Amino acid sequence: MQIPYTIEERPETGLNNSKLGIWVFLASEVMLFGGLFSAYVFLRLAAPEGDFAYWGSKLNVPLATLNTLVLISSSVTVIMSWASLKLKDFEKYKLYMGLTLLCATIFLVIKYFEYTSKFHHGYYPSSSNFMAIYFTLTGLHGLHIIGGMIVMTYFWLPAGNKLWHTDPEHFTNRIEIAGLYWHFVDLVWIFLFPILYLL
Amino acid sequence: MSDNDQAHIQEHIKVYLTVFGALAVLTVVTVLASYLDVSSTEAIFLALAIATVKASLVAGYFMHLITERQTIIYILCLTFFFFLVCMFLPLITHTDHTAL
Amino acid sequence: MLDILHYFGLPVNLSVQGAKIDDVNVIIHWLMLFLFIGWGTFFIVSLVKFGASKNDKADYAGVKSHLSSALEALVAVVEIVILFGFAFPIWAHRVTEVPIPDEAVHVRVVAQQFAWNIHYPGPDGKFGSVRVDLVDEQENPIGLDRSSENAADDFYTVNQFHFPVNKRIRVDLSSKDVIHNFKLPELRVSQDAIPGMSIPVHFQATKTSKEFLETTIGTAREGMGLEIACAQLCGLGHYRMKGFVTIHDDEGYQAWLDEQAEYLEEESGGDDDWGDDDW
Amino acid sequence: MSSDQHHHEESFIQKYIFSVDHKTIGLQYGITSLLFLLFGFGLMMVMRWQLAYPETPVPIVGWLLGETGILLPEIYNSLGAMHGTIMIFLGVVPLAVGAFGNYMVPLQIGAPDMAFPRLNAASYWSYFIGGVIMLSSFFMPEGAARSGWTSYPPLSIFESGQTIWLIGMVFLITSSLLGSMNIIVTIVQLRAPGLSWWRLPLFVWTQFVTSFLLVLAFPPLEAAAILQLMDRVAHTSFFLPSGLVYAGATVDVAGSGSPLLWQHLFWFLAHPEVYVLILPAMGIVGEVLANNTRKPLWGYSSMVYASVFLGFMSFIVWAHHMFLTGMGTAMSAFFQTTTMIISIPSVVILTSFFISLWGGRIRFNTPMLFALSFLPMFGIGGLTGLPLGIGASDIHLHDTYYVIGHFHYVVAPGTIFALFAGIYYWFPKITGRKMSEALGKLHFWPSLIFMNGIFMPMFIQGLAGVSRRMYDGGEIYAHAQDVLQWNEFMSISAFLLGAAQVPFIINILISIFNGEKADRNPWQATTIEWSAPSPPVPHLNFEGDVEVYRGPYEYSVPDAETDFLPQTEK
Ligand code: HEA
Ligand code: HEA
Ligand code: CUA
Ligand SMILES: [Cu+2]
Repeated sequence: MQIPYTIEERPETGLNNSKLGIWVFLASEVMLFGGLFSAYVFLRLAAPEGDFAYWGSKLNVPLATLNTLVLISSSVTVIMSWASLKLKDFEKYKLYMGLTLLCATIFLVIKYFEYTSKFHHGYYPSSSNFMAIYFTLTGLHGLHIIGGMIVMTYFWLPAGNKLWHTDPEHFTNRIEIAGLYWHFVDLVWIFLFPILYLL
Repeated sequence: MSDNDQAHIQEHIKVYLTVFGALAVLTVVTVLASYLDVSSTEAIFLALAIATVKASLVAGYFMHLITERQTIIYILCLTFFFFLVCMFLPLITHTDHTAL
Repeated sequence: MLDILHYFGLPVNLSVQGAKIDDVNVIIHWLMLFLFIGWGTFFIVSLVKFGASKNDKADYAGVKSHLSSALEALVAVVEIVILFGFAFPIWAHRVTEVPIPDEAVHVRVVAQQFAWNIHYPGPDGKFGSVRVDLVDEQENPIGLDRSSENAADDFYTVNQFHFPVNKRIRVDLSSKDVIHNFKLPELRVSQDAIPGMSIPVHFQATKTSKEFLETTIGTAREGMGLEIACAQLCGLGHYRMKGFVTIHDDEGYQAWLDEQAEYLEEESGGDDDWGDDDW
Repeated sequence: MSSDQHHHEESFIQKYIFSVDHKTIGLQYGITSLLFLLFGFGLMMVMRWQLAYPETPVPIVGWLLGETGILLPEIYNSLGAMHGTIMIFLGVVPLAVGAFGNYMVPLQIGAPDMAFPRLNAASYWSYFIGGVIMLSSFFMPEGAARSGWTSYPPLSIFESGQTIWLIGMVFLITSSLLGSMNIIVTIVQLRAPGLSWWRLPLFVWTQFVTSFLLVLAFPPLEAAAILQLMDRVAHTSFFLPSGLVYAGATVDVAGSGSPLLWQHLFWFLAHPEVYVLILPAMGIVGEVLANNTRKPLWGYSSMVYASVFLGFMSFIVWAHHMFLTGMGTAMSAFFQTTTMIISIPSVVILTSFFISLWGGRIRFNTPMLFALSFLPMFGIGGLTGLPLGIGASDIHLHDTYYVIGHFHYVVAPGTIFALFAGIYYWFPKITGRKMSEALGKLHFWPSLIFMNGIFMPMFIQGLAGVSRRMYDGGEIYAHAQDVLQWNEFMSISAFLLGAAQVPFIINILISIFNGEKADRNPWQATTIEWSAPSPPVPHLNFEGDVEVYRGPYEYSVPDAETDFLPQTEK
């Protein structure tokens, strides 16, 4: 079985299948977070005056700022890893991919500290609607991070990057797709950060 | 891959690093702006404006949307429209319900 | 012509605004019937005329006229007329012309699994306050705070809704637990009762229960009065969440109010401590 | 292409269970969803017994319901919620999109498979797991969900069984997302050379629009399901306002949430979802109609535009399910208007179908009978949507049996009939054998009659104001007395409808092994799937390269030798 346009582009659209596929997937992700953001706005409008700001002030802005920077860096490293493959520099790829995974891990560790400190102070999702949406949104975002990490770890490990040696273009393509997903996760955080921590 | 392509990628890498710088700066700016003494509507507007700029940078350069194919742009426009509809949902409820 | 739907189950209408609702309903059903018969005739004729046994060569081009576009446009026009001529005005009347309490008989209805609590303001026409923490399913289902201002003469009934004919009635609807729907089928009233919200509905009856009952003689529902139905799934007792409606003439309503005031007097011994447990 | 060595080595498991061939996956989808349909129907027959003969022991399956054999109100609610859920999410959508979409789209566009075969298998297995979870909820101590398929909070937060329902839904949503992404990419990328957009069969177009609806409308429901799960498991209060008193006790949550939020997010999906149910059905009807009138579909391009427009509009009408939640004038006017607008493309499509009949040489075989009866049945269902879409008349009709009648006309004698048409029509392609015409007609006529026997009286009950989801069918209400006698009539029709499915099941079983052999194009059809062998080559579909020379419905072309010109023949 040979499915056309898995690697090469269909002339009419200028796209290969997985490129289109990931964008359609991201479109659905936009709607997923759209639903959640919409819930956020809904609850914020329904909440008693100042309620969201009050609870929001309990979050740790410096840590979150740090996390934002970490995540942005991981976006850069992931794209650098793809660019390295384009330049046929596999060692650089390994390095940048490793850095990406490192950033992702740091992000999660910081998140872990944030969560435990909240629990420690007795703040749970049930404490208020703000806390509920905070934990839900960041939790779901965290799951997206973990999902991305699993995929990228696979491509980082020898088992996953065997493909590089047989079909470099296909492999580069996969990294590009994984990267697109990863940027999206970053992009979601770019909105989560101000609406949860700063407003 | 031709030399031309190589140069091309090198070019790209420069762009990526610039964008990275811009994102980092904007992150700091949002945080600082949140300490400004402005009304809450202004604060919301400001924070979302900066976030939108950052998101556009990520989408435009990291995700290559500015040079992406039409098919994808169409799909995203459609999605964005429905995203707006989704955001419209709390607003209509709060402005036009007989009892809330 | 206009009462065609009554042959298909629609009950008599007992309210002023119900007449308008029935009008739209009937008009739109005529439109539907018209379309169905029109298209249906075409359908049957095509099937009969162009069966393989009758017609042995299909026509590649088919129908050339574009009459159908005109018909489609016509459907759109009728819909617009119905929207602007009927639907919007009726809705506007429904949600924006809610009578202020002084102009109408004003009651609060608090739905719960599986009963309707109807809170009357008493002779002063003003409601006392209610508090969630005072709710006691046996003794104070609506959590009325007897010590609050205006509360002394308030009374409530469970599943017994009485109101006068030919007067505007305003019901403020809410719910204690889940979503219910306050439905008076013969008055064409239906409104969700949503916890956390207080939604006003208003109507004006044109017949008393007695007059209505006379019209049912000889039908399957002879002797059965009017009722509040619950039209939103609210749990296992949803199907039996039924209230009883009595529409009085003016004297009858006054007499009923007096009677309630008397009960209140007896039950509470004139005291203000209704909300207390020692009752 | 070196596929030959490939599939010789496949083990049984690779070939039939974890296959990545779109045809096998399509069949898996088809069989599973048909079984679910049958099961969902079974639930409804139990409920219909209770509606006809309240509180009498249920025959045959009564022993499952406890000692007395009487259906209890809480079980009635469970069965109702599960009937709705199973029919829609586990029955019709997987059959229409999962089975027909999967099997026929690649064939109709001349592709060897779906764009992502492994994702395709993942989609099926996610559906399967979701189905198992839903079914298992019947055996859980908490029982199955009982707040209706709409799961309105606060009820759904308090009632038991809902958690499993939500988890099951997350799997089903994931499955649909994977499946529809795949269909979109397949249609955009894998069309055979020469197959331009305007040469696509109507069925492919409708699948395309449907997939967009699924991809963009399902995620908000997934979001809502996650929030509801949080409400149930982590005791948040997204959907719970302050000051609730449930079963005599104040509810101890943070409060200030809103039940309306759920309704918005739910209907944001669920309205597009109803077009997910109807669009593929329309596509199938289009295929069968063109084939059996032996002439091109009239107004093909306007039907395509209408489907696209329908899909687009379906995102902005959702609140017509919420007219009675206390909506103001502006919002209600907006949604009434969009609802009326969305009825126009349906009228356009239906009208084009009718006009397509004119001048044809109509063959009345079983698929055609089902497709033809789809038209008036969908017509009744669609037309009765109009009074519901007008806020004023909806005041009286909301949540009555009128609504039940409305949507069953579109989904049961509408969509289900179209799906039956599809099964009879494509069976020869899938198995290489035709289904029996005699048994087919024995299936069709009683089904048509009894469907109407069930659903027509619902309009009468609804106009009388009888609420839906009534355990006793409204017996205790005075206003239901005049129309109560219909309950028994409807139930008996439902049982007879059940009996009418027996010839169908027999027909399938017999025809697989003993049906009349069919060659690759038994209906003398034009679309591409008929140029593949029956059944198509595993993993390849076509024997050689496919090239497309013309539009999809070139029947009875003047001066042509045959009355059909296949798309793939020069
Ligand atoms: C496939 C499914 C499907 C389809 C296609 C539709 C189509 C439509 N629906 Fe329906 N609807 C449902 C499934 C569907 N619906 C379901 C499941 C519910 C209930 C959910 C629940 O509460 O549980 C519902 C509920 C529902 C409501 C809410 C009612 C209430 O709860 O109070 C409303 C209100 O506006 C509505 C309107 C419409 C309209 C205007 C259309 C229009 O798109 C219809 C347009 C079609 C036409 C106008 C017909 C055109 C045909 C002709 C002109 C030819 C006729 C002639 C002959 C046949 C001879 N629907
Ligand atoms: C796609 C959706 C769909 C379909 C097809 C059906 C089909 C049917 N429905 Fe259902 N129904 C709903 C969706 C659907 N329903 C929903 C969403 C609700 C609301 C639930 C709620 O309140 O929350 C509802 C509610 C509902 C009620 C109201 C209950 C109440 O309010 O209390 C009733 C009452 O009669 C009913 C009856 C029927 C009947 C008799 C059929 C029949 O038409 C069934 C016909 C079925 C078949 C003909 C099966 C065909 C399959 C085979 C023959 C399989 C063969 C198998 C093999 C070959 C392996 N349905
Ligand atoms: Cu209360 Cu149903
Ligand atoms: Cu709808």
